[in-house]
Amino acid sequence: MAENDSWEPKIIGFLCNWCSYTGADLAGTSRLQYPHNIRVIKVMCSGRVNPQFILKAFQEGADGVLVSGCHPGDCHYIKGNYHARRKLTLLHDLMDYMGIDPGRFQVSWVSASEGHKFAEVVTRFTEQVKALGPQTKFTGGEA
Amino acid sequence: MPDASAKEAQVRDIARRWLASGEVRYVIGYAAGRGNVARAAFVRRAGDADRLIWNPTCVNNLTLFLREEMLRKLAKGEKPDPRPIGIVVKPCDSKTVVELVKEHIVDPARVRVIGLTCEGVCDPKKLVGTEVGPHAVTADTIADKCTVCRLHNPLMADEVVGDEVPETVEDDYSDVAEIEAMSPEERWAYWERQLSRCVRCYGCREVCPLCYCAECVFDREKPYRWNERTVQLPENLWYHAVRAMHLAGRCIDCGECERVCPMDIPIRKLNRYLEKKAKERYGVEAGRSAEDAPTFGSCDVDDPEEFIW
Amino acid sequence: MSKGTRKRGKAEGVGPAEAPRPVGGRGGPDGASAKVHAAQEHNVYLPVTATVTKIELEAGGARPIRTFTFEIDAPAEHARFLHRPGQFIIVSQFGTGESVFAISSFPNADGVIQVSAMKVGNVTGKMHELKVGDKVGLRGPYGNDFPVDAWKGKDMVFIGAGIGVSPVRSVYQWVLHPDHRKDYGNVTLIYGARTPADLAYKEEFAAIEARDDVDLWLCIDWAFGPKGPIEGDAQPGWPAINMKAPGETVVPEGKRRFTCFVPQLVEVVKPSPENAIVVTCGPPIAIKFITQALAKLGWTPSQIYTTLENRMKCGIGKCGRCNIGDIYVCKHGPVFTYEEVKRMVNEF
Amino acid sequence: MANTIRKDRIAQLVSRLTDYDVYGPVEEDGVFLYRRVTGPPPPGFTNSRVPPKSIFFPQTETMMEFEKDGTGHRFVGAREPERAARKILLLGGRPCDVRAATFLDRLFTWDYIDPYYVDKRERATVISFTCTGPMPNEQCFCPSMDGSPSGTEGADMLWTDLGDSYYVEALTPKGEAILSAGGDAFGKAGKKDAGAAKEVKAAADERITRRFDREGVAAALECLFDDPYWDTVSEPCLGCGICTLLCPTCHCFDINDVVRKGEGRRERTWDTCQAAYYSLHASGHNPRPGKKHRQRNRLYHKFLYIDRNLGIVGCVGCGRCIANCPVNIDIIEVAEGTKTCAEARREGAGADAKGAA
Repeated sequence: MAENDSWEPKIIGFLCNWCSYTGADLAGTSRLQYPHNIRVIKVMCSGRVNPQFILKAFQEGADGVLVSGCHPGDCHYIKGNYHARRKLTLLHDLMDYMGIDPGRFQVSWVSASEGHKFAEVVTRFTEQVKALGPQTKFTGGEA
Repeated sequence: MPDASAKEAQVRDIARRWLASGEVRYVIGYAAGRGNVARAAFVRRAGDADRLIWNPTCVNNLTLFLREEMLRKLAKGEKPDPRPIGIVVKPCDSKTVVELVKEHIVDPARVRVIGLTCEGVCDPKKLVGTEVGPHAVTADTIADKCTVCRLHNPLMADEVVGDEVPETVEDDYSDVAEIEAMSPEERWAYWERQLSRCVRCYGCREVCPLCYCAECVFDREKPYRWNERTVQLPENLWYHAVRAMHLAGRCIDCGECERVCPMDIPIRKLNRYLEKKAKERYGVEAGRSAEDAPTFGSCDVDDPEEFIW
Repeated sequence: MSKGTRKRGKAEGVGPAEAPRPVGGRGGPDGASAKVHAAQEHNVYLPVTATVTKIELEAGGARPIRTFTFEIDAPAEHARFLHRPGQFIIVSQFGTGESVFAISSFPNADGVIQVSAMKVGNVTGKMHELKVGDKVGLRGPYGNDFPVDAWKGKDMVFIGAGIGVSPVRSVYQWVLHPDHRKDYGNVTLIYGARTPADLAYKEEFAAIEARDDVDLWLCIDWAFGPKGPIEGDAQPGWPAINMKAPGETVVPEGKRRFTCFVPQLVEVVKPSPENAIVVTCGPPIAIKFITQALAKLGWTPSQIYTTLENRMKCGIGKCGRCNIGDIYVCKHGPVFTYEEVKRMVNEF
Repeated sequence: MANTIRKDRIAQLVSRLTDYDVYGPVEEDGVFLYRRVTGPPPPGFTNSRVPPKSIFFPQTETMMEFEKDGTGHRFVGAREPERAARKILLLGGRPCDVRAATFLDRLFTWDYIDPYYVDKRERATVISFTCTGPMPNEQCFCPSMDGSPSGTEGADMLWTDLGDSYYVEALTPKGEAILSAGGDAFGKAGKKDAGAAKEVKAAADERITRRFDREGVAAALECLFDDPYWDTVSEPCLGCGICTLLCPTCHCFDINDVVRKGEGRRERTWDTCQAAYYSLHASGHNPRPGKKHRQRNRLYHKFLYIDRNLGIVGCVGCGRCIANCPVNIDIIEVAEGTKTCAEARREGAGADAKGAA
């Protein structure tokens, strides 16, 4: 746990180009307040997110990783988010099994019109990661 | 237990016949090795067929060499030889052939399979320190993978050696359940201890018949090293997590990774957990039929998603 | 000249580079090494910081070549970096890694080191993003060197192809230096690149061309069609040689620029092997054809000097990977006679 | 002159060695490894999986840390991390592994001093244990490599298990220093102890059954470089790094820069000649592209190259590569096989010559 109250988690967000990224944009243009901890990487589809991207983000020092894509059925590429769902669910399971705080990894579906949901997801996830404290298992640093 | 030497004679007969008629280029089978592990043998002449053996030390999965041959680039000036490769497989190994066919690595027309029925083989690690010689499969010597094996008859075999063996009990994944029952802290402590030992010899990767990328992510240098060569827990953890993910829904539990591990890391416990989860969540099972869709190459609108917001 | 008897120049620098080293993998760890140990107080792996003072683009394209001039920051370290022609240096891009380069500059004690680098890997990729004033790390110089003192009184022929000219450059600069020029006979320089734009060290070659004590020959590659090289001038001002029989090309008086490959130009120039030495560097395939062309002219392999390269990490014979048989390129090389190269196992 | 130490006094000895970081074999999930210890080695310890070379030459070692410029984002220099000053004690090396360290000494001081290795070596005192209990086992062949299960080469002390106590021989001043630091933890050895130790040593020699007839291997290798023999022996090879990483004499390493969370360091890690990337040029060319080239290089390096360069053979007969090879490749078989092969080639060539005549 972070002793220091000033510690702020670093969160990497992989957002799909067609829905969640636009949703994040909408949250911004609507001037919705959400924590600034998230650093966004735009991907063309949540299906592009290879599980090793997530583990790599942890290794490079991320405290939490969020993947967000279109709602099931809305994928621009028809099935990309379904594929993402399978891979990422198993990764989430594996993290749990290995005792690597699965709470640091989250997937959400946010459509282009859901600026509010995006702000909510980021707020909730940031709080969740904050409660877990700094991530050290993949970086080898001291907590 | 059926007589191993009768099966051995049959394997030799088939290999001899295939090689004599020239219908296969060569036969990959087992030969006597030093100590208590059989060795891979590449038999090219009918006269050498008697080098082949079959006994409970034949623990290795030879399909790795089949895959290697299928992906091999022809040498300069070498003419392609259309004749198939003969291979000796146990039922578990035959699942690898199925999986490789499913993944379009092995063309079924380019392989001839001698499938053995099997009721288990010995774990060479359990034989360390014992006399070298023919060992029986007993409760003390049986390989762990064999105690949970449901498949005793080979799939996709051109010739089956041995009488059909009835299927045994369903795998209950009790080894995985043991870890699942732990608290998150205990689970971390367990894997921390196991993976800290890893020396990253990449034996588990090299021996895996299903690890066949032309350039492995762990070897890539350009434009970016995905995983540092540092042999410390963070990198070891990354290696094992990514390796397990790459085999999720594909691993057929031949147990080779765990067998070869010089540091005795329980690698199968990772693979089997994902195998179990893939089965529970998506009803998929690797190595069942070449007609199945690959786990990550398919999806269902009703796939569970309870952790997703 | 046989293995192990090659004469060394008197030690002019300090540090490990100047100790007599076993050549050709037949030396032991004793004797010579004791002296080295005494001289080595610093950590051999620790690079010193140097500043980029000049960057010149030598050739463009997907794999550009740039020449970098580095100046070592701490004056106290300058003397340690006094090299002999042919030695190499290891350049650090802190945070990316190290890469090995032949030193292409004239040996000096001013702490100035030049290398020419082609952009092929991670480190060279980063190097090509450097700007003047940026910091790099340097360690070395390592390896053996060209026996320039033993060559005194001989005619010198330098042959370079593409970026391979850079190790040759340190030697011809040595030979052409006013202090040394009188020690050597006729000097011939043969150099080629793909196009006129790819010719490296343009200003320097212009200056050399103006000298009357050097015979400079340049060539550019044939234009390529679907069936290979096309006969004819690749560029105006670069007349084609006799493609079928290079040796029969009629050289117009004073003409020194041609369209052809470097090995063909060697046949055109016809350097005499009489009391002469060739120094040639370049891609292995070019070396192979250059030595074949030289053989036709009567050169023996022991008269031909070249440098080899292999993947290296430590540069001092410890990390293992650069061996060709029992020869460590980093330690016994990188300078070898073609006779030595021919004796090596076939592992290039 | 010799001494003894009762097994129940070893913990006391260790507690008196306050200047030393003590390393010894421990069993972890069935695998013996060298770790920091406070007491005696476990009874019946075998050869560790990873040899104790890791104490002097860790698998991963930070060579230097990078310094940043004023902006805090760019690295502009390198500095060596502070070296540890404490002495090191290896309590429980097997004679083969300890002997292997003397090979590494030659390599790491070959013309250039490797400061990281040499520093740790100079700080270290090594206590070898005569092989007893499960050792030597069926894999061991140290006598064939000029070693012995009670060999002292490279050791500062040799301890021989006499049941309740060890027979202690101090071999160097560093060993003497342990004796004086231990004080009354050690006792004087009597004639009986000396006799018993002699018997234990002789029994260890007796138990070694594997033999490696090295005579003629180097000569055979000289003429087999381009032989198809290497295709045959490397056919089952996986190309993993087990044989080299677990070898007490293998010393190849890789140097890489690692940047994590804005901090950069240069570190070295063990490398293996069995990996394709080991010799891969940046241009994509690889002088040793196949398994057969890489395995051939391993054999040649051990039995020919290192001998030519440093006058030693790169094997001490610990048997690790044989015991742990996933595909049962046996270095003795492969090396001895070269002799038969070379012989066959010579005969073949002789026959050809006769045929031509």
